[in-house]
Amino acid sequence: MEANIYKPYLMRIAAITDEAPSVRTFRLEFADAREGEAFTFTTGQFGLYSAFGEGESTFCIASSPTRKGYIECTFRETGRVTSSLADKDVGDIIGFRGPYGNVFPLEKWKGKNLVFVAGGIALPPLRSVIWNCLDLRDWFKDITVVYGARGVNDLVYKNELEDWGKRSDMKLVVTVDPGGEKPGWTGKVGFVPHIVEQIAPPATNSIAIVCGPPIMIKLTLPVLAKLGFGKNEIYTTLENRMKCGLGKCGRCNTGKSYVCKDGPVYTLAQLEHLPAEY
Amino acid sequence: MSERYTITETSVGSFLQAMTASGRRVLGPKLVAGRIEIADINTFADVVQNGQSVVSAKGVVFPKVERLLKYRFEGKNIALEDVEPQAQPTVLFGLRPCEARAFHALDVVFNWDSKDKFFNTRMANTTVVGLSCTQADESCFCTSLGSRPDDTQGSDILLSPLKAGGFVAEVLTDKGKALVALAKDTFQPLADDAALVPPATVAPAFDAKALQQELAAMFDSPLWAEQSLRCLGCGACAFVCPTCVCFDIQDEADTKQGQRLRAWDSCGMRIFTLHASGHNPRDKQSQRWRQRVYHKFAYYPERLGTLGCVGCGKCSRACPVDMNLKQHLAQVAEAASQG
Amino acid sequence: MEALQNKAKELLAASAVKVVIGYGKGTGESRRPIFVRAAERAGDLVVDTACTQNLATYLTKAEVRALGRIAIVAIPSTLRSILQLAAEKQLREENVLALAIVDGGVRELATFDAIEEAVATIPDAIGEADQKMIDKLTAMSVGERRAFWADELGRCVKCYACRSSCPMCYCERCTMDCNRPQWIPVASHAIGNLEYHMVRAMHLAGRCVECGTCGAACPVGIPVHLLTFFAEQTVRRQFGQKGGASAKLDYAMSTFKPDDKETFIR
Amino acid sequence: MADPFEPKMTAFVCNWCTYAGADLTGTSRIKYQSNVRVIRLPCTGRIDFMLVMKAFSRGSDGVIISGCHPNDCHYTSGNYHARRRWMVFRDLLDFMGIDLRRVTFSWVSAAEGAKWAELVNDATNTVRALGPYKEVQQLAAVGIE
Repeated sequence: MEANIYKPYLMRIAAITDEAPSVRTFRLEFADAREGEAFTFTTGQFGLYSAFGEGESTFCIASSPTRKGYIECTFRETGRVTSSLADKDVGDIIGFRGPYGNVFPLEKWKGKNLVFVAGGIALPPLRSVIWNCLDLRDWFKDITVVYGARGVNDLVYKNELEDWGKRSDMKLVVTVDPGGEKPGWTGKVGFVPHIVEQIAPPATNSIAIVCGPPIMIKLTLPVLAKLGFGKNEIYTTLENRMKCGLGKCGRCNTGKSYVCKDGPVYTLAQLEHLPAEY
Repeated sequence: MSERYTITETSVGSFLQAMTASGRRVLGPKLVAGRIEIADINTFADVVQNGQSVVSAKGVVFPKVERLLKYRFEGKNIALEDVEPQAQPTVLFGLRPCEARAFHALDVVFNWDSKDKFFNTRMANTTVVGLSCTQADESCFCTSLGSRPDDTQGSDILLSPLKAGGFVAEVLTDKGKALVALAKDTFQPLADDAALVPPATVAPAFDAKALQQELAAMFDSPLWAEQSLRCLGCGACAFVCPTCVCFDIQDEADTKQGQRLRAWDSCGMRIFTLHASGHNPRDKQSQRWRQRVYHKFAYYPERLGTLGCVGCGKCSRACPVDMNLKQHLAQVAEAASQG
Repeated sequence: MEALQNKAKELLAASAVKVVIGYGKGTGESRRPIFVRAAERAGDLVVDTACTQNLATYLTKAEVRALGRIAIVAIPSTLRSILQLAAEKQLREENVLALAIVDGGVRELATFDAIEEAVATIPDAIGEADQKMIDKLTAMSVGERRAFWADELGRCVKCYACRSSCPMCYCERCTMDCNRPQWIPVASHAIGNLEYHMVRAMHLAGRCVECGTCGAACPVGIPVHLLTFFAEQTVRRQFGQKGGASAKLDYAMSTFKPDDKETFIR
Repeated sequence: MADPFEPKMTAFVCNWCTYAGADLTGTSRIKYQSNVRVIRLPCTGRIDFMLVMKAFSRGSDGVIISGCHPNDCHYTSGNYHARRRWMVFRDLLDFMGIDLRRVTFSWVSAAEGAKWAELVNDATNTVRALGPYKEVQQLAAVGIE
């Protein structure tokens, strides 16, 4: 019998973390442990998560491939599938197809400084690669993470941010938009592009990985360019609507590039050759 | 090397009977209530020999709705049930050569990377008997795409009408041979003086190879907005198209069980690319129209080495506002030549 | 035809309108919608008996509206559409000018009142063949009707050409495109098709201007217009109100009368 | 021998009148046929017309729709709106080939426990005589390959 490429793995929800309003993280374990043992992925990749009865939705794998035995995903309750997923409890079964898409080229980044810039709900794709890099800490030189959200409540992975903040082998800068701070807030206040400009990570021998809402990306890129980052040294991920994840259903392309196959990871240099259909 | 025979119209009838007797379903262009549909062919008289069916034959290998998965809700657990496509052995008889070629354009998408067993199973069970066109209309443009009204590509057997009646049957593949073997004695050796009815004249309107090059520089042309102003954003063009392959995946379930279905979809529709957040990468009709043209004439050849169009013109005939693809592409080519 | 071309030329030259939506030569003998934006292109406009599509569909399209004030070549159903769109607050009087085709000539109708007057003089009977078909269907047994529609709707591919070509289907987000919940199945299987066409007919009841453009648009020849015609006739018969008759009338299905008379509620 | 056919009846009722009426049927110990599944909605004005089709395509053989008498709507006019809607939709259902003998409309007040019992009995008997509504129930499987 030929394999059914649309057939998902069954995953049991092992843990649920409420991250921010309408945002939660699932830790997923393979219902069939043998499938879990055979499963591998590389940071940057994504999957299609099913709420049976409602359909599939696409998000990145938010955990690091260095952490075995489970995958994690973080999603915001927005549409039909994510609303249904948000109703699930620990122990419930959901579906997962993947891993799909290309990867962050960690090998290429060996010996370099890494600067991660994330905004709002776009930290999850970077969280996977940040943990991956922290677990391979001696591959890289300085690691800097700049993360911003509208308000303190909107920050995701609050516990991990605390841990990262305490680590001596990385620099974490957390910021919230003006007006988003709360009494007792010890982080920065200001928009992500300004903060990046302020802390001015060195651009020599450095890679920047930027993920966030379009407006944040749009305003951060010139700052990075000013700091001296080249177009091949800036990475981001694209997210377009998908149905198959296999380069067939025809809706995720931006120009000739299929986000599900050629993406989701792109360098700025690559993006400049694509139309802005994202 | 293909084998060539002649077959009389009467013998075609026997040939059709032999197919049916072997358990094959025979479908082909047939007049139903004033429209040409791909429908059951019982006798040779059923076969409409010229003119295009409204909807293409792609539904035989890529149904408008098909089941990909079934599942049952069992307490907290899900019982997945794999689905095998129920593909009845089928002969597409008297298909236009353009439509016969279209299966390749579907195949490259369903198999360029991972293999789609639903398409493959149905395709493996399908034999195509093409029929050369001796007439064409204003929407036809196979010749602009490097093809011909008597193109053999995609057919397992190609029939071409003879002036004296009957057909030349060119047997092109093993599937074709297997079909001929069902009624070997209905075929006669080809006479040296067999004169064919000349194939339809289809004047080339542009050159698809050149167009592919030209499109590279035309993404931001105002032409797309100009051409698509009358486009209504429906999916008629995509749904009648023999090569349009874009699909949707939808779950349907009750409290006990559910199924995952694949259904035809169209890039012309606004919700095709609409994100749940409300953001839409192709928010305007002009962007969607451009996507349709680029997908078929730039992205397909570049990524998959073939055009995503066969020049059948079904889209143009089905369009409620007469978006004529051949005219539009000729216009694009002309605009490109004027820089 | 010449009268229309002259009128269009005059309006565009004077910048009284930015675009004239009309009919032009299409593939073969067909006619297609065209958008004339320069006086010198007014000669592209065609008027003849092949011009049967209701162009009012374009009046609510954002891309068309963005062009500026519109003059629209109007057959009777187009005039009715304008009134119905006005009644539903989708159209402002100052943004549209109707060029009504009357007895081979052209009449400029600049106000909704003028259109209302014109519409009042036009007999509003639907085509004879369509009425015959509706009568034939109503005379059938309910089982025969079910079989008829099962056969017709079996061809539906949910391309939504009917919805897209309908001047009254202007919703930014159609109920078919809403998925929380997915009320009507997306797929074009039997139940999905039946429910879609049922919903469409219900949503057009009391609003349908009976142009038949949906049926003409259907690539696979399903007479979907009979459904909206029937629903419209039902409203008219029971509530005495007609879609497209006035720019001021409330939508029949969003209101009620305490003495609405029915015969079936126990 | 196969069991005799027992129809599945689905009733969409408003919260304020018919549901209370049906409750009264029970507390008054009036016996009636148990074929009906009652689905309570706030008001007849909330009963989407397509619920009729949903009920059929998911296995119902008959549908009952019932709410407050005119003038008695808890929300003043929900039942008037509903009435207008049913006046059109019922004709459309018929035109599209749905058997109206399987769809019963009624006003049942909170005081009309006996009427509810009679209504359910009548509707159920009618549908029982008609047999299962396979023609529509089976549509759910048609058109999928």
